[in-house]
Amino acid sequence: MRDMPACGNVLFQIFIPTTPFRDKDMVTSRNKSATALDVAKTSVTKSQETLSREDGLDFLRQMMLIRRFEERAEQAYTEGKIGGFLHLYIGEESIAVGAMSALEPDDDVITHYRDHGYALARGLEPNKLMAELFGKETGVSKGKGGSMHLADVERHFWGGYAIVGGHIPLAVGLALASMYQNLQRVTLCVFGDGATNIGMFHESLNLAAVWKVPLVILVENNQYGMGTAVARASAVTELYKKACAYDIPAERIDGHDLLAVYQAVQQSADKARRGEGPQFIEALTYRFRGHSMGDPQRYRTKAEVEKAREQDPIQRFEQKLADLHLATQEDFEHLGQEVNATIQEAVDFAESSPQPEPADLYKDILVPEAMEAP
Amino acid sequence: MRDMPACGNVLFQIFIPTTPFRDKDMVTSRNKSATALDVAKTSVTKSQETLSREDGLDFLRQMMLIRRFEERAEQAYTEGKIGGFLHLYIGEESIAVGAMSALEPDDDVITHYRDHGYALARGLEPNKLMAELFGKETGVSKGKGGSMHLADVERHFWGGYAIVGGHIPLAVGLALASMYQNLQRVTLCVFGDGATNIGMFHESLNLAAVWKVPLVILVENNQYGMGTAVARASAVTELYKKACAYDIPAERIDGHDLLAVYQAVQQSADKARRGEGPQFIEALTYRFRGHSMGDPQRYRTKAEVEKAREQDPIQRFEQKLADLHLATQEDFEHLGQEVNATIQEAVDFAESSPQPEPADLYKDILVPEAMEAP
Amino acid sequence: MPAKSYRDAIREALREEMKRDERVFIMGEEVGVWGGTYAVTRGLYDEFGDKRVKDTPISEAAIVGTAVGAAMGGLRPVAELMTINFSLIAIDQIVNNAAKVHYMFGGQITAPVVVRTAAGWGQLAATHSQSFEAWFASLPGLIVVMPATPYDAKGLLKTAIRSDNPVMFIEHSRLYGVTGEVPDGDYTIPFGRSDVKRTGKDLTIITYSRMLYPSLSAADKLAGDGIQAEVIDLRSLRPLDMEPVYASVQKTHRALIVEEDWVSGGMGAEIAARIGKESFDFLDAPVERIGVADAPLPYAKNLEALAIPNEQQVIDQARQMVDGRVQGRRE
Amino acid sequence: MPAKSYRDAIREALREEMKRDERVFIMGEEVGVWGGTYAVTRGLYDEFGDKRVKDTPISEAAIVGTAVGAAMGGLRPVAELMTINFSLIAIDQIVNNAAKVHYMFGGQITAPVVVRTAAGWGQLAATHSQSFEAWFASLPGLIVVMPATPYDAKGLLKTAIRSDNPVMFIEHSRLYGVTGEVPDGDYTIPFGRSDVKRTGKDLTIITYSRMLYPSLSAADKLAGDGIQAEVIDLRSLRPLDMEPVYASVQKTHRALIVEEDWVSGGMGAEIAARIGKESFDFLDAPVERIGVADAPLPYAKNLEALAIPNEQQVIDQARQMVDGRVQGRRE
Ligand SMILES: Cc1ncc(C[n+]2csc(CCOP(=O)(O)OP(=O)(O)O)c2C)c(N)n1
Ligand SMILES: Cc1ncc(C[n+]2csc(CCOP(=O)(O)OP(=O)(O)O)c2C)c(N)n1
Ligand SMILES: [Mg+2]
Ligand SMILES: [Mg+2]
Repeated sequence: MRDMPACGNVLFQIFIPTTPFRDKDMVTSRNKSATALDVAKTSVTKSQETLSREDGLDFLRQMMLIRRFEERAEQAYTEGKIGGFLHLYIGEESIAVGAMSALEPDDDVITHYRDHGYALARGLEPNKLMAELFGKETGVSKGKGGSMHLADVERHFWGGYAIVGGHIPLAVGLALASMYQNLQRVTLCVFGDGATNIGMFHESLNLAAVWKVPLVILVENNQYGMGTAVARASAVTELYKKACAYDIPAERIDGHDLLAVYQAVQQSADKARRGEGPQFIEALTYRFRGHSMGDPQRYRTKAEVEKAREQDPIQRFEQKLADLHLATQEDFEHLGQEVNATIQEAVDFAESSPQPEPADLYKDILVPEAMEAP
Repeated sequence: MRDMPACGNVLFQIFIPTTPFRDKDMVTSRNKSATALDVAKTSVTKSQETLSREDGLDFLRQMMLIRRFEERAEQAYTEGKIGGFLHLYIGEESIAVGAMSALEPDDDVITHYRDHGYALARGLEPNKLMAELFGKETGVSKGKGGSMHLADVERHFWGGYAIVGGHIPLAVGLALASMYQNLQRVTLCVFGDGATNIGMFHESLNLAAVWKVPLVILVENNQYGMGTAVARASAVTELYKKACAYDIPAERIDGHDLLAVYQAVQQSADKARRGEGPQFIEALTYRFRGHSMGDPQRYRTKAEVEKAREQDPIQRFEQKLADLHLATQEDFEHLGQEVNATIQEAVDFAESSPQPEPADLYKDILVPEAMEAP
Repeated sequence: MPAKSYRDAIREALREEMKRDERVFIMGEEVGVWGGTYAVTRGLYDEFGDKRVKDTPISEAAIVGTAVGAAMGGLRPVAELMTINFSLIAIDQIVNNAAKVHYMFGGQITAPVVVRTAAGWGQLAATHSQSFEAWFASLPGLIVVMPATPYDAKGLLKTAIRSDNPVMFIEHSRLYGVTGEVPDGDYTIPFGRSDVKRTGKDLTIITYSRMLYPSLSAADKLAGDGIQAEVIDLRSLRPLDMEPVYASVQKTHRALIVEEDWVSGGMGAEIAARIGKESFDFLDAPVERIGVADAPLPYAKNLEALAIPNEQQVIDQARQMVDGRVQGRRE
Repeated sequence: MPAKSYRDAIREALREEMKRDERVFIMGEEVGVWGGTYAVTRGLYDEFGDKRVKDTPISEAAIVGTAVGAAMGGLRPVAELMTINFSLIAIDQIVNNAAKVHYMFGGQITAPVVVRTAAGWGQLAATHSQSFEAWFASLPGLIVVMPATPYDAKGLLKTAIRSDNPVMFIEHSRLYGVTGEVPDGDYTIPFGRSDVKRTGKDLTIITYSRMLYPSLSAADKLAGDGIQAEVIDLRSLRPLDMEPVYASVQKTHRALIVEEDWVSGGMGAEIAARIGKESFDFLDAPVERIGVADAPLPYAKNLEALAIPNEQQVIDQARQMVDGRVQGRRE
């Protein structure tokens, strides 16, 4: 018999649920104890053992902020105040918050259209983000981008991109720019399970590995690309194994475990920063809502979604904080109020902001050329 | 430490030469004894043990025919009788001959621009092939395609394609057509090491595996994509391991061993025919000539090429036939004369054939539509 | 004739052709279980099963290339690209395989594939609001149709599926809900037949796809002012049937092209160039073009509304052109 | 001024810009060790090393996308696509990233990338003989240049590398050996300046890239017949500088466009449409277009020769147009 390439010589086995995954099915291969890292820029690893109340509450606050932001955005969408496509991240918040917290402020981040969570966790102002969704001049992208195209270059947040997989080569380029200029920056590139099937994924990972650029790939495996379950779209369903075709170290983690995400991203970023080349993380998760507004969701049962909701990352993290005696129900309620107020302010800001000027239609198409006719 | 996906849990190790590979470094993972196959269309396996004088001489004749065809084509090119790009296959003949001999007549074959070997081994007439290179009306593609675009649909030879990797999805489609129509046909798709880095490779292999179409991928790893050595272009240099990202069974073979190619293709085709989905073969080889006419070959040394030439597949096969007492030097000389005559006839035919008519410029752009205005 | 939506008319054509010919099958992202993101293929997966209605991974190059290969191999694939924006990822397969194999191999290979896709917009921002029909229409070896009405959509899709040539069949996301009379059962519309959707003597409006509607409603309003506009729907962009256009311009002496694409390099450029040549002696005013603003499309609703051509622009432009006639603009 | 080849002029621009600015680097297939398949980058790998001259795998989408990302991140990449045919594989990156990021994110991101590529032909058959400049020129957010002379190539490439905008820089494989005067050292040519390469009063020939040469030699021959053709080289296709064209047509009353692309949907369509509008009152004959035959390009030498426009066609067309004047063709 011939050789079947056994990809992923794994030390662990994860059950991939056809019905929603359960927490107990999820383990990570991560070595729990943080290794001492010999680079200057290493963040302090946050593990269950070392988590402070302050950090814990901050993580929770960020997740709640994202959730509330999106709930209000959804409402505004149904009121016709937001148009186009609106992709909610509800149920996946632990990934964005864990990942963004693990990076340095000048690390580069680039993501796909499901980008509210990353924008908020990266510290972009809720006011300007909501204004962008409302298509207002005060939006982060001046109302030109909308929900799918949030960016803030000052925060090294290079934006959300709506062509599936189209931003992966951009990430390679950002990482190359960092390496070329001898910066200590790492680029984090986020996309979904569905994007791992597109050619640009392959070309980009190969080039990144050949050039050993400081890139961390973070795949959010939320089980579906629109309505297509992973197993119907991808010949290999353990997506981290795709990295084997590029000799890129890869792992699969429980994306609903915020601290696991934090650690995976931090350690991968450290390795990339040290010059070990690209790193690959597959975070298992589940999208609680439709792909975007108006998804008939024929591709899954209500029961499956209900089951998945039992693993709400916010509830899980609250439970963890309670179990560790770091916070109480009262803290959570207090945070909820704070977050509600912030989002209400964002909605008010967005509502009261002006639309772009008609002349803006033709603004920023090109940078004015310095060169004039001789 | 994290998990590094170990792709290709191989039972064998092949040394990849940075300098030209040597025969002794090459072993295949193939089980030498042919397994009994439970499908109707299985060809008789040809192994060293069972090789007949007739088959042996025929294989040799085909390789010599390809060699001589190309030597004369090269000459015609320098004489200005052939234009455009001309990619010689010299040094790789054992792959085309081994592969084509292992297929059924109605199996579909599709390849890249380095296609003379496949066209001849598939039984296309040397006259019409040479005429095609000369841009004559009598050419297989009526002079419209040239060297890179040889085809003969009656022989299920779907042609050579010049966009690197661009024909791989066509192969998936041909295989799908076979499966859809419940035919017993397998599609063989040939391309080079360099093509494994392009997005269409990835998309096609994934789709082929998801749909389990009867496809055999045959990668000719001739160590270079134009002037770029495999290790400078591909993060994984054992190319068969790329198949792991699609759970496609894969193996690496010595492409200069005609019988190894024959067996690998035959067994892969049988598996694909049986419904086991796509199969992947990486054949190690070496291009003795430049990438195409006018390659300055700055990327490799003369010594490297000289060394590789020691493993000329034709000489090796002659040696094998002699060792097995199946043929003598006299047979080889006789074959050489026969082949020379055939090619001389092909050149004469090509020379004396008419150019296409001017009106042919506008012929065969579209099939005439049956539908007329009501 | 029963009234049906553009969406239903297209589905009807698909369904009837699939029943007529076993070789016809559908493939694309979300065409099966989901029922098509614009609900065009809804119900077909249940009716025909996964052999005939195939969901694919997100890999547009493989979708089109596989469809072309399957067509070469004897099938009649109808591949769907969710929107025309994503056709860019597959465009090498369209240009270099679909449109070339027949010619390049001397006529021995045919690729009877249909690529269905949708143009459109709606606050979808710069990468999701484009329309590349003019690019496809420039390619020898390809047929390009872009129907505006449910009737034309059904008839042309049937022709496309039965054609032995590769066809780009470009729908429009904002037309799916539009209704019109569509016969039950079989009928076909040949490629390359422009259709005069309204007759008039003062001005010729040349348009296609969604822009037919603002053009027609503008023509209604113009009629109130005594300006009779002839409205020609091209329907096929390649082959492009210009005869009815030249005939009309010979009568009206004025041509206005309305397209939902960037003006610069759009279909209107080719049409204006041809009118400028073939109707040179009949034109009383320059050929005018109305199209999308020369900018990437913005998300903001107000800016997008400014960018997309509308009825009022057509009315204003038409009036100006006809006033020009009244004032004897030509030197 | 010293005479240099088009190839050397381009290499000189690359070399000088790389020396001037550390951020400038080259990437692409075979640009390094091989020295560029058309030998344009020969010697640069040895001089600058593999940090500044980067060979890539065969993966055009990644090449362009990575270059765009690196440009966003502060570098000045010059990415090479071996021929413009392969740009189709990368076109999504050009259209949806390079040409969009600045606008779509409200001006905060810039992508100062140059994509160098080459049009051309020479019995390369249908997939390797195409020319898509008109497609790129239709895209707001992109700059497209296509120089014909060594002088223009060097000056425009320097402008392109220094520009903060994404630039498609389209060379021509059959021009690399053409020589012309090129100053040593620094000079730049602004985008959007058409160049009158020959003055004349009877006819305006509008052209660009390689077609400049048959246009100029045709003009020489026509001069022998007493027909003075003005020849305008567009140089930039976006921004497109039409003022010199209108000014010329006001004088000559006749316009002939010569391009090495399919006529239908080519640059000539847009140019003819604009002349038809802006020079309406000055035209004494229809705007004519000469371009590649409306077919995929065949391999056979005789057929290819028929397909590519040549000097004789320009002469014949020009004569016919001017005879038209003499005969008072206009009604
Ligand atoms: C190239 C391309 N093809 C198709 C689409 C339409 N589309 C938008 S999102 C999406 C699904 C992506 O799924 P995944 O990558 O898993 O991300 P998720 O939405 O689940 O977060 C598709 C098919 C697109 N935007 N781009
Ligand atoms: C998409 C594309 N990019 C680049 C080229 C130019 N090109 C032609 S052959 C070739 C090398 C291919 O190498 P490989 O796949 O190893 O095949 P080999 O020529 O070695 O047989 C390249 C880069 C092309 N034809 N198509
Ligand atoms: Mg997903
Ligand atoms: Mg090779």
